[in-house]
Amino acid sequence: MTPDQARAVLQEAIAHVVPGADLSGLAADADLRDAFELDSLDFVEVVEQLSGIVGFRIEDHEAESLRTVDSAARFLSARAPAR
Amino acid sequence: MPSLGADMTEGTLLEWLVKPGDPVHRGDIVAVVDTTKSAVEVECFDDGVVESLVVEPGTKVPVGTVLATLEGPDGAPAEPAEDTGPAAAAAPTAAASPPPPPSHPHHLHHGGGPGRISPLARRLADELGVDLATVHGTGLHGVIRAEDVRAAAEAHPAAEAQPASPPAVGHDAQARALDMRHSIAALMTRSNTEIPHYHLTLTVDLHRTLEWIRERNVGLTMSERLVPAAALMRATALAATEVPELNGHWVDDAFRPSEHVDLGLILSLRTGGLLVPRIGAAEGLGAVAMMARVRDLTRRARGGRLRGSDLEPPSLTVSNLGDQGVESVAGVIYPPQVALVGFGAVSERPWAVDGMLGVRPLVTVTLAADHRATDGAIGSRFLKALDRALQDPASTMEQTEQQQKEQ
Amino acid sequence: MTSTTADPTTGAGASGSATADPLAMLREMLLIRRFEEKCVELYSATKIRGFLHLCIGEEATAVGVLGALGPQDAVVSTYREHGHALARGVPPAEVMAELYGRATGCSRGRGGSMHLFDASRRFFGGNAIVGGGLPVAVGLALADAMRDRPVVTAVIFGDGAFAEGELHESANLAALWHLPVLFCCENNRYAMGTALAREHANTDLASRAAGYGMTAKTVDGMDVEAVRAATEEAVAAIRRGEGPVFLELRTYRFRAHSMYDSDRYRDKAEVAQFKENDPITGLTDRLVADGRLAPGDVERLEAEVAAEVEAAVTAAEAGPWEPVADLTRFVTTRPEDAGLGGPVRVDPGAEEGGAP
Amino acid sequence: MTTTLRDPTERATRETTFREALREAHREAMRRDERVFLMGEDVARYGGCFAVSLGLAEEFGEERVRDTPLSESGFTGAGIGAALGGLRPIVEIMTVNFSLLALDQILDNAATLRHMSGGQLSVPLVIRMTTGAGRQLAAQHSHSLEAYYAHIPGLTVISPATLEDARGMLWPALEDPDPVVLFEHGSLYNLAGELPVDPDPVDITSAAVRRSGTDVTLIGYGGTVPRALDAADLLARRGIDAEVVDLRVLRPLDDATILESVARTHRAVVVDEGWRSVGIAAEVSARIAEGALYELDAPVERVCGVEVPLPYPKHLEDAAVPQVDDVVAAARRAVGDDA
Repeated sequence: MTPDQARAVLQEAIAHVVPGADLSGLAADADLRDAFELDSLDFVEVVEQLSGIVGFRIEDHEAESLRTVDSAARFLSARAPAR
Repeated sequence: MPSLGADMTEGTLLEWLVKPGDPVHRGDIVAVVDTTKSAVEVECFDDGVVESLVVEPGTKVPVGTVLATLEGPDGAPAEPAEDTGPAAAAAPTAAASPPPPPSHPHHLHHGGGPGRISPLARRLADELGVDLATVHGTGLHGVIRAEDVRAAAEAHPAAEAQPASPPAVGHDAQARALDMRHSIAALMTRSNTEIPHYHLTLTVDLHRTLEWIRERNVGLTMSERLVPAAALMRATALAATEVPELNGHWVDDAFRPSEHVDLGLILSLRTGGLLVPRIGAAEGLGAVAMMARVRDLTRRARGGRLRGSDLEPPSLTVSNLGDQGVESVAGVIYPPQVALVGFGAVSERPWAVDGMLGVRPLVTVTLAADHRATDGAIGSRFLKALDRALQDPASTMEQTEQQQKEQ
Repeated sequence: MTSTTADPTTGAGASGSATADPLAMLREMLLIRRFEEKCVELYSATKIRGFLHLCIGEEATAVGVLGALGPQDAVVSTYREHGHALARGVPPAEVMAELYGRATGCSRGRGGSMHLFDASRRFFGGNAIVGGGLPVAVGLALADAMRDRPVVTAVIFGDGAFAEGELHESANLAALWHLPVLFCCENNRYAMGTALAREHANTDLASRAAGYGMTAKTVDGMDVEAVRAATEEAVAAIRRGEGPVFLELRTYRFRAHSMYDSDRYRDKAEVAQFKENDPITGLTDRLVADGRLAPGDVERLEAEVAAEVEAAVTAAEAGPWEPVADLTRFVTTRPEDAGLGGPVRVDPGAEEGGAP
Repeated sequence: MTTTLRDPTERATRETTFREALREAHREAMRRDERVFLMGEDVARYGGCFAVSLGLAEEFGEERVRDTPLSESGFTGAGIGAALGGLRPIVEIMTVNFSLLALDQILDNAATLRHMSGGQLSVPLVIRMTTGAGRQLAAQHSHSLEAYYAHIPGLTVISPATLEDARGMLWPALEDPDPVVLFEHGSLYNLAGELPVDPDPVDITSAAVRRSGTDVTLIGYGGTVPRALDAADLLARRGIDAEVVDLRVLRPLDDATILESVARTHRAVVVDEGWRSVGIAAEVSARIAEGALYELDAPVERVCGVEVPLPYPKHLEDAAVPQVDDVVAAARRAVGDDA
């Protein structure tokens, strides 16, 4: 998965929880929880959506890697090399 | 039109999910209704076949209006419609037949009670832009009268600043947000006016609970996975069972304990405002079940698909605002409840353990309680119970066998 | 007080009438008869609705009584009053229009067959409560008596009304106060379908009226000349201040009580027998016999009367309906009851309550 | 010659009673208009069952103050005929219960002749009758049947409750070209007070506010007006400011006065000695619901006669008709005073 693909996947997952959310224009190191006012429930929801899209389980400790656009893209492209 | 909350007086039918001829069963979702608070799914309380849809989508009607009629399952006698609302669940037969002729018709209209509003009060509320759902009735048996509306209008002059209150087109998002703002304003004003609050704070070490969650999550699917909030709510429900003096309602100058712990969960909406749907009989839910309910509720609340039963009055409310990073939440009680539990952020802080300074994940729990109903000693007992539950997650967080049986 | 009985079989009353024109009376009776027969036809054609009580067979009482009254006198009648109204001079076109329910009717169409009124002719209805007109007649006479007016109020009612309390209250009041009331009881032997002997313990109505202390007579109501003569005599006595008079006019209705009935309550033979004593043929025969009626006179009268009835029908057909917007007019004189026509003004100085 | 200047606002008054005021009204009417006469049972030599016409026969003669036989239908109908004949009769019927014997005449003739004749006839008749309980006259002399008459198109129905109206209503009733039924509540005949020697004319078209108030409107007529006023006094001690509306005219009802008052006070208590079902109070309540629903801050209260033929014993009779305490209780319910 390319970083662009990862971004697109992330966008899809977040938009599911926050209708109309738009990742473009968001700083690469911005905290997603702050940017989209995700509480813990929202965040697990995003993780769950993400997991459903990419097709693999994301563990608790891995979810920490999803805090920013950058780290999430890195995590996703690392875990899902091809799509 | 079901009453989707004790203070609801009218609603706008948004959408029918059934059509004439459709068979329906008790518990089916048959329509979506807009209250001033949110879009709510209307459940059917009888089995039968939809005979006719009486109210058109987009129509605002008072609570009690027949929305649709059902034929009995055998197609024979026209049986009650789904206008009977949650009350019908408790007393379906009463809802199904006309009320018996009162022996004293003279007094029939003094039955009063929540939701009764004088015509003048209704008119004034419209003129002054007051949301009647938030007005406390002081007439006989709680009837809302003109002076109650005037008092409410004075209590939140912001509403008065909009004298030409826009027609409450319920499904108009802006109008709804404004309505909701008014509701919250009036309710919180009422709370602070009526309820002598006291606040008690306790900081709790969560390291055992978080450890337990981490381990538990390994065995759970993605969609079952726990967050700390589920454990905090589980602990709250257990504490409320242990200290029932905080679980219930203050009505007519007396505390009425609730049979179950109906846990209200404050959800802030992205469009602004709050919803407080509840998790009924939460004392019977282990952390995993609690999590599933929280997740379902949150999802439906944000999707505008709450049900009538979600909006029945809680017996105790939890605010988990700490999720957003604040350290402590000293809340305002939702009348007629007598307590609210606020959780601050779970954060790693220095903590003395066995004479040594360590770093532990801590949460600050703040109990807001109604001094009319309880004194600080009881509040203190509640916080202690909550703490105990969080220190021994292995034995407290799972459903007991008894609870499993009851499920 | 006295009660005298004329023998119905002997024809004209002994006294005769000084002023009556028998030809005019014959014409009047013919007009009523043909008018009523036309009503049967129009009712069957649904032009006329509601109850319709015809006086075929009873024309002599109408013509005999009303012909003896002056224009200043008052008349209070019953629901079988087409003949009375016509004999009082209410134009046939106005009566017919009333039966049609048209605004050109004598009660603006609001009354119908049972409620014919003509205030200008002091014809006070058209009362369909049996006996209900009797106290009103007493009051009209009381007003005349209190104002010393030489006026007679004739109240016409049937043998059925004699069983009503209002008859007895009114007879007593009129006699007690010595009022100028002429009680004209058209005894046609049936109160609707109940025969006289089945409704009265004592069927001699005149003698019972006499018991109230007034002059009472029985008259052959099938003989118009006898009725006319008896009425003239009674009216004269009343005008002389001798108090009320009661005339029992023995008559018979040839047709049903209302438009149609099964006639189960009387023998066909009885009806046939009374038809032998038809007041119109009776008078015609007498007039022909004594040369007062020339050959061709009857045909001429019939043609005139037929034309008059046809003209009445034509006029009624052409009459306008009262607009529904005027529905509540004439309830009171209050503006809200006066309808579109605006408040009905009443001249406080009017001599009578009637004709505002 | 000296002239004494008098304050023009100062009016000569005299002590009188409801009964005397009615009598004075008859006297004035018969003096003003020779067409006016009174008839009824025992109005002349006896002086009237309730002594309203006492002395009038001596003054005006037995032609114009005319005793009748006990023939309610007969003499009421005669009144109708006399009105048709150009007179202005006043018919007195002893009690409203007896008037039922004349109901045919009142309904089928007096109220109906104008319409049935297409506007040709006018019945300028006044029928007076006594109504109401309070004198232990039991079940055939005590009822309040005003609603029977107020139901009938073609009639005007009036009900004096004050000395002014007892004195003033008869003349405009006689001037009315249509029949007027005037109800005299039996408990009012002895009502005493001051009346101007030269009283002002009154109308027979409007209701009157007898006491102004802001919290609740007490609506009564005839015999219930003094009770409503007494109730208002008691309510004032509780801090409840009651307005009292005297209907005065039961047909046609003066909707405007009723509705305007309710719009001021937002609460209404209708007091009616008549039976609760299908009565005057029911009609007034319905009109408030039709015309002032959105002014109401509480359900309309009715204080009515209990649905029972009136019993003879005092305690039962009292229990059967609205009392001051009943009115107070209803008003307190209306304002939510449950202390």
